[in-house]
Amino acid sequence: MELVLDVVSWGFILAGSGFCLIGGLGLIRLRDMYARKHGASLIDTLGIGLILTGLMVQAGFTLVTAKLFLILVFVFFTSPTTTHALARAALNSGLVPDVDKDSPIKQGAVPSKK
Amino acid sequence: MIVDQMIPWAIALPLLGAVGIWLARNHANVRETITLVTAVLLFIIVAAFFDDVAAGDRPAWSYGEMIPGLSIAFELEPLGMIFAGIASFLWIVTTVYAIGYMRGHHEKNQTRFYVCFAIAISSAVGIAFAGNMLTLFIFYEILTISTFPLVTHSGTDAAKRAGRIYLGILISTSIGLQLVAIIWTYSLTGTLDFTPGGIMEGKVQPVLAGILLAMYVFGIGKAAVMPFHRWLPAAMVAPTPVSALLHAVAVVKAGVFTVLKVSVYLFGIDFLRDIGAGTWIAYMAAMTILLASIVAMSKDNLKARLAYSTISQLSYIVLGAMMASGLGIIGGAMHIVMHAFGKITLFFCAGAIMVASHKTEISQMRGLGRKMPITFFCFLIGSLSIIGLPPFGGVWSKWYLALAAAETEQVLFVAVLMISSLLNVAYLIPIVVRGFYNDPPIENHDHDLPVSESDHLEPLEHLAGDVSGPHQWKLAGCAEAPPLCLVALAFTAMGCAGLFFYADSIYQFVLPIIQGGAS
Amino acid sequence: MFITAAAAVLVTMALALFRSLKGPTVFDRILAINSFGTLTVILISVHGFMAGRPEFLDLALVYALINFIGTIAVTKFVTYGALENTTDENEPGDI
Amino acid sequence: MIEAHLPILQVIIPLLAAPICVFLRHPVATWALTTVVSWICLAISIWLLQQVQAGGEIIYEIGGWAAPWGIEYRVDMLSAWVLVIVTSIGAVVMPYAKLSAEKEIDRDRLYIFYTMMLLCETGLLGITITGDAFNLFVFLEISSLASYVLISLSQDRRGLTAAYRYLIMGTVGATFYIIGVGLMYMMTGSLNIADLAKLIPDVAATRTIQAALAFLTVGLALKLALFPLHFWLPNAYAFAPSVVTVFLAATATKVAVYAFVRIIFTVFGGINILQSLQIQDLLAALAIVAMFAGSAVAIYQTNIKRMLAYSSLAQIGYIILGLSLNSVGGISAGLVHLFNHALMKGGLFMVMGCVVYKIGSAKLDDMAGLGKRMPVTMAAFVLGGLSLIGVPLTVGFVSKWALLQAVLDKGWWPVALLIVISSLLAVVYVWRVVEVAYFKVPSTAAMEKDEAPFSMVLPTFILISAAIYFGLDGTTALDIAGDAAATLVRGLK
Amino acid sequence: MNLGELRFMRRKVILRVVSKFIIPFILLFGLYVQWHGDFGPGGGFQAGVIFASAIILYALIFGVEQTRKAIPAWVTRSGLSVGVLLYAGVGVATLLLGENFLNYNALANDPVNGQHLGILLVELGVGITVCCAMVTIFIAFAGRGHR
Amino acid sequence: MEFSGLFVYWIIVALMMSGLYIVIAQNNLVKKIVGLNVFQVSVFLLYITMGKVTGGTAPILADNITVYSNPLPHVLILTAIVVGVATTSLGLALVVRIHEAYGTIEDDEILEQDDDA
Amino acid sequence: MIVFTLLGFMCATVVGIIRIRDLFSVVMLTGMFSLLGAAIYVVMDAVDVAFTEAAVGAGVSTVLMLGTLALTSREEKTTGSSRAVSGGLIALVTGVILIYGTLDMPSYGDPQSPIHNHVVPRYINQSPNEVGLPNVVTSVLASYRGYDTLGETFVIFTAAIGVIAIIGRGRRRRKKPEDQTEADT
Amino acid sequence: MRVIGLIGVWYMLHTFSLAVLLSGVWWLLSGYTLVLIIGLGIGSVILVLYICHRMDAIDHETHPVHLAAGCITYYPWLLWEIVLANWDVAKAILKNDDTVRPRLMHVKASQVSEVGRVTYANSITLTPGTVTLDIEGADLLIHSLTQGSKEGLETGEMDRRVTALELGKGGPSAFSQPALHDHPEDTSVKRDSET
Ligand code: NA
Ligand code: NA
Repeated sequence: MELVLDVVSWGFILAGSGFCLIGGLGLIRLRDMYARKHGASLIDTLGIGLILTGLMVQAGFTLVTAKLFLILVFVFFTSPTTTHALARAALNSGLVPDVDKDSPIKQGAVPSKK
Repeated sequence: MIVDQMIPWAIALPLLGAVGIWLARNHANVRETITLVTAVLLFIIVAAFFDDVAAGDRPAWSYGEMIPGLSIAFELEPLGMIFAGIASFLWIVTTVYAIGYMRGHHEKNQTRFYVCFAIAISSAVGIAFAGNMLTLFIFYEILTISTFPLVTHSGTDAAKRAGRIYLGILISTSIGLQLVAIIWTYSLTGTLDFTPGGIMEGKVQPVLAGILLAMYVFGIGKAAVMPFHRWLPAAMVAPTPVSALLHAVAVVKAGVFTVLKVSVYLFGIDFLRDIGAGTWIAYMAAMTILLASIVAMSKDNLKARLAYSTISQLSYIVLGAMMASGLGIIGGAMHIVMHAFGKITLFFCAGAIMVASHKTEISQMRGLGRKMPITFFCFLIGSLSIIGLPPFGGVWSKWYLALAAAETEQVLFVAVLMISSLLNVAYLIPIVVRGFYNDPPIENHDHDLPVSESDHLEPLEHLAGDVSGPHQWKLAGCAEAPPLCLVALAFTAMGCAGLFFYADSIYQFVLPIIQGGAS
Repeated sequence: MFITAAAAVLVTMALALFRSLKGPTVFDRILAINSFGTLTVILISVHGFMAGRPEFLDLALVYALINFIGTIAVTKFVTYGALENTTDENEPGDI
Repeated sequence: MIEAHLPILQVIIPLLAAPICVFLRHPVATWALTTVVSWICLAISIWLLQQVQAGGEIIYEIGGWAAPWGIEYRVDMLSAWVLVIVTSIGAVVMPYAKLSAEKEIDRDRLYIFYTMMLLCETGLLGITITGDAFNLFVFLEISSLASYVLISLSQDRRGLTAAYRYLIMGTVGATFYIIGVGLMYMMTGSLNIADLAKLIPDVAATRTIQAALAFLTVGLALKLALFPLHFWLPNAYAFAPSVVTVFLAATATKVAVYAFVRIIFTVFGGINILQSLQIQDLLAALAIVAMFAGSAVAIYQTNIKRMLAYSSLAQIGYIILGLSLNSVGGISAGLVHLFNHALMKGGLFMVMGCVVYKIGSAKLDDMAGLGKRMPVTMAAFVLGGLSLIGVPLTVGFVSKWALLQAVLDKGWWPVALLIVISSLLAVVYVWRVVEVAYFKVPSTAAMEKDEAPFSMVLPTFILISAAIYFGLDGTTALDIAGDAAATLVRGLK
Repeated sequence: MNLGELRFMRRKVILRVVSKFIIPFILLFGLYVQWHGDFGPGGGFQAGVIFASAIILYALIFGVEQTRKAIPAWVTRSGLSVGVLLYAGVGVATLLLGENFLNYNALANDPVNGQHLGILLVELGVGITVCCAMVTIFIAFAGRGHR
Repeated sequence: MEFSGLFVYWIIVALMMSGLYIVIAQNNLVKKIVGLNVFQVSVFLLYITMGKVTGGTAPILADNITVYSNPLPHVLILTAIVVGVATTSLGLALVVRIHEAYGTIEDDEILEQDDDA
Repeated sequence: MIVFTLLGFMCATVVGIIRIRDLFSVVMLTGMFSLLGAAIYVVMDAVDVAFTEAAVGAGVSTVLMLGTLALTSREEKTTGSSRAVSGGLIALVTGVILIYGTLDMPSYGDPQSPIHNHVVPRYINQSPNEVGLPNVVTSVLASYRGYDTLGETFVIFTAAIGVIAIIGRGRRRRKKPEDQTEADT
Repeated sequence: MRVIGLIGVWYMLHTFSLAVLLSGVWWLLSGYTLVLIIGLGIGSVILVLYICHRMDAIDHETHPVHLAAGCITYYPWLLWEIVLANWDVAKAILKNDDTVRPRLMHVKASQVSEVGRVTYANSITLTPGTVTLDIEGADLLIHSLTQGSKEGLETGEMDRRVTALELGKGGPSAFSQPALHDHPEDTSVKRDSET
């Protein structure tokens, strides 16, 4: 039983670590701030989600798990909020998204608010 | 002892007088009466001490311990008595003169003048009675500061500049040299008490003692040894009674008195002689005597000439102290008295000339003697006393100084004294001669007088002179200064003559200190 | 296992740090720092398990909280240049 | 019963009064409370001094935990002495503060002003009385923060920058101090000053302890404004509200000096650190430069508060010079000057407070004719100035005399000469004021007598008279300082 | 609430909804940290800051005036003093009970209980003061107005 | 001498000095306060580093744990952090007022204005 | 290892703080610096400190700095480096003295060092009996050294009152007179 | 009267929901069963409720009790979507070729209430590959990273599900008020912002 739990948590944690790394890579690689946001999303969602889940599996039914759960809930609530706030702020301050040519809304069409 | 308890009162009395003067600031007559009464009372107190001191007593009084081992202490001894006597006596005379002068001259801030004068006298008495060097130093500084408002009395820019020089030199020498010497002395000997025979012997290396002595002598800026003499001519901007105070009553006398006191009671004559430290300072003094006389000759301004004369005369006393012989000390002490009377007479005369005729330059004084015969006659007496001719007091002090030089086999100094007397003749006598024998220039001086109206004439002012017109007291075709001025200067001129006969009393009075030193 | 996770998180942190220093815009930095905060939360949680005392997770919660408030504050600022609300008609609007 | 708790009451009474002031808010009420508290503090400190004189060191274990586990208060001659200095200045300043503060500080911030005064005094008392090196830091910060605020209450915008610079430098100093404490702690495991004094000698040779000493010295030198770490001080004193300047100038740097003495002589006393590391010469050199630089710059100031501030730098030089002599005489000279300078500089700044109250300026040019207009106040200035110069019969003379004797005992006679010459510089800057006040005719015709209010003149004269009284009777202060110095130095031997 | 402010609030929908939801939990978390400082990390100071940060978040989103309506100035100002007075008051109480300042043993018959009570109270004092201080300071900055 | 055991301290010293450098060298008043923060955080690190015991855990007592890190530096630094934030807030408040009074928060520009005055 | 990595991050952050001119970014990096510090505290077992540093250094301080920037200016002006040399020298000298001081320090984590053996054993061994709390930090903070904490509370009290004194009365736009008291926080 | 009564009832309900949630969280955080701690916990919850009441923070937006039931089905679905989106974006980042095709687009939100739209917008943001940049009324401005994420959004599956959640499949749909029901000025404001 313990072994199974260990393997499961291993899996979660490894996968989570992987998503973190890829997200980090996205932060570096992607072309502009709006695109990089999606990389950050990886960390905020599955990165933290999987690792904390792995830890929960380790901790079993204890207070620790409860707190890990609360952290997860908190992050799931706040992360999109901050992401959205940041995006709006960027847009408002006139940072134009670098978009593909077949984008439904073209770069120039975005109303620059400043 | 009752005498002991009187000492602080002697110092406090002028201060109380100052308070009284200030309280009476709106009533000129009351104010000046208070000044006079205080002056007289002070002289009585000081005179009361004379017998005790002459009898060999050394009344003393001290206040607590300011710092462990140091207190404010007073002790009466002959040198101090002489200085205190001079100061308190001449205060009376100067006050009489000042009333005439200040009113005649319509000076402003007269209350401040009398207050500061009283404080200065108090500190002079403090200096005279000081029982240790620190006490002396304190009163020395008070004297400096209290005379500053007097020097800058007129409040003009020139007066302020002069005041700055006055204060700058006196304070910086006193703190920069004298105080350092005091501190050094204390740290070497552990005491600052004035002790017959000195406190240094056996405690201070001769070389060090030489340096210390120099620090004292030059640190006592009031003695005006060159190169720290500039303050004295600068201070001539002050009103004449102030000049009297500076040159005769208190300030310069405090300086040379301190030099004597340091030599006798801190170093001790014998110790000074043994280490021979005074010699080069004596040379400085000799040089000052000659140089100052020469400079005096070149001055056309009467007060400036007198100022340089004072510088020269002061160095007689310093020379007397530095020769480290008993006779030198006696000569110095005596010269304090003699010069005081002589010089005060000269300044009173200069002031009288200024009040009566508004002349300050010697070259303008042709024939003035004919209009002001009394003044010029007294000027002559003062000059003769300063020169050192009989039958005036000045002869004795020079005599003892010359004897001291001879005794210590310093013939050069004898020569210096003689040359300087000739120079005195050269710069003083022509003034009188010019006054009496040359024709007066044709000039009406009435129009350039400041005309100021006075709403009321108080009784004393009649005595002081007619304030609404030229400030002359017309008497038998002459145009003399106000009577109070004349009275004063005549009185001091008589003093010059009288002292010729009292020199021996002074000698006897001072003798114990050198005998004490010899023992 | 925890070490692997910690290492991965540290590497990712390095990447985020790089982005936060490189910019180029202030929003890139905010974004990177926000991610950095999230990564710190993970690191703290993992470290508790590594050290054998996982019960101090309150800390991670605080980090998450501060990360949130800090980012809100900074975005608000960059947009308005003021902490205080502005209600001018021509203000740019929401964040 | 109350006697047993005096040490803590000394600090917590003003400490408790501070939040109560925030509740009261009414300017007069807060002023009254502050004044009463300052008097109580004075009473307690005198009581403590007597207790120490009678029965030696007093130890008070806070929380009932014995040192080094808990924090203790420890009152010996030295700390009792400094407590008396601080509280007596406080007791005189608070009555004075009412009108001066009303004039110079916005009415709705007066309660904050009094709160901060209380906190500042508390902090200074806490520094003085504590026996714990870290607790010292905490109270140092209370007093520092309060003084930043007090300075910033100024109506002159330069007060703001002065407060800011003070804040930066003060914090750097405090941080240096905790670095030093940390290094000592690392090598000994203790924070208690008495305990450290026992433990340090064993590790004295280590480089860590040497570095600790360096940091402590620099940190505290910043706080006490020793040249060349003084640059925050002149503007802070010049542009703060007058009463703040009075209080800070008379107490804050003094307490910083106290802390310095505690660390150098009590903690490091056992290894005679001054000699073994040649800090002595360095300190003496800095002190002498401070003496001259401070006085020389003071001469050129046109703002008299600023002039007095520069003069303080010079006076701090005297104090540090005394301490650097590392002898009973030198230390007691330094300590006695601590007291004397508090009296005279407090009095002088109070005079400036009166002047600002009346003419709204501290500029030299505006002071023309003040000798006539405010004769009593300006008389106080003259007396204080004489004391600053070191004229006999004033406290300034007593401490300079003691210092000179200590210097000459060391055989440093050129230094003695320098001390005297630097006093001459003091003559110059004091004289400039006297001349303008008494001998210059003001441009405006306001020559009628217009004296500052009694409630301001009286405290001014209390301090100035004290400066004269203790100048006439220097023995009392010298004895106490000598005792304190002896206890400090006994640690060395 | 005037029309302009209302519109402003309407526009930051997401923030408004999310923060309104989260703030109660931050407040509760702050109180939790306050009371559990004896057992784990945390205590009065941390609690005060966290509690204050919830209020700061509220102020960031809803503005200073709105915040001051919810938490008036007099509350924070008194809280500042109440906290320190509570702390020092515990010390005074121990003095009056005949022990040294802050010796909590005096607060109960059993020393350990006394310590417990004392620590609980002083931590509360710290929490109150710190929270009020943080809110006060933040609002002083935020209320200073626009550039 | 074990340099490996001291390496941590050296990095911390480097951080401290960077903070100090910012305080002295930077011209902007806010940045100076930033520097102060960096300086202080690094000093806190120094203390906390001292308190670490190899193999120890947080000083919150639990059964079956024997080695704890040193709690005293933690206590001290808790206090120091509070002092730090207090100083920071006061400093920033002053910066705000200075900006209102001078229109700038650059040290040299303020000095210029003061010299002119 | 984690410690060193995090310290490395801190160094990189400091470089950013020194070089970047945009003050918003600088402030955020400062927050990150604090957060990193806090992370190190956790790794070094100082959980209470980490808690506080995270909330204060990374949280409140950052927000206040941002607030200041909002009220002042966001860009640091480019200025000559007149004080860069002196600042560098002072920092260097200080650093050299400190490094010199570290040479005799006990190694990192050494349980034998005096700091762990003089005062602290009593806290760890006796506090359960004397104070009765599991969190030794709380025991020391609130009881053994409770007086420091009282002082600390007064420090923050002083700061708050001070901030009211300095910027308390809001210079706010659109402020109605009757609201003035409110602005006086 | 009836409306007020209804609002009162809803307020009670929201408060109750918050109280329960808070108590639960306290329990999760604390875990201590000491009487003192539990007492303090109750006190804390009451204090928080009071402050929230003063802050006006207890309403249908923050405590959408009416949506509770719908959540049970919606969130697992969303979680799965997130996993898929993560995978998609991760691939894109690793390949770093034309799969990364950032686009901007508008999406219409069909939800009636603000909460509904917020839920929708946040769900979009939470799934990697799409970010809500702006909400203007029912109009969402979206930034998407890859072709997949764009198409995923264009199916409208998420919009439908959120609307369904809002309309309360199994929830008390009758009471799902329009946004800011209790502020009559709201409509004008809304119009204003849309123009
Ligand atoms: Na705690
Ligand atoms: Na997303």
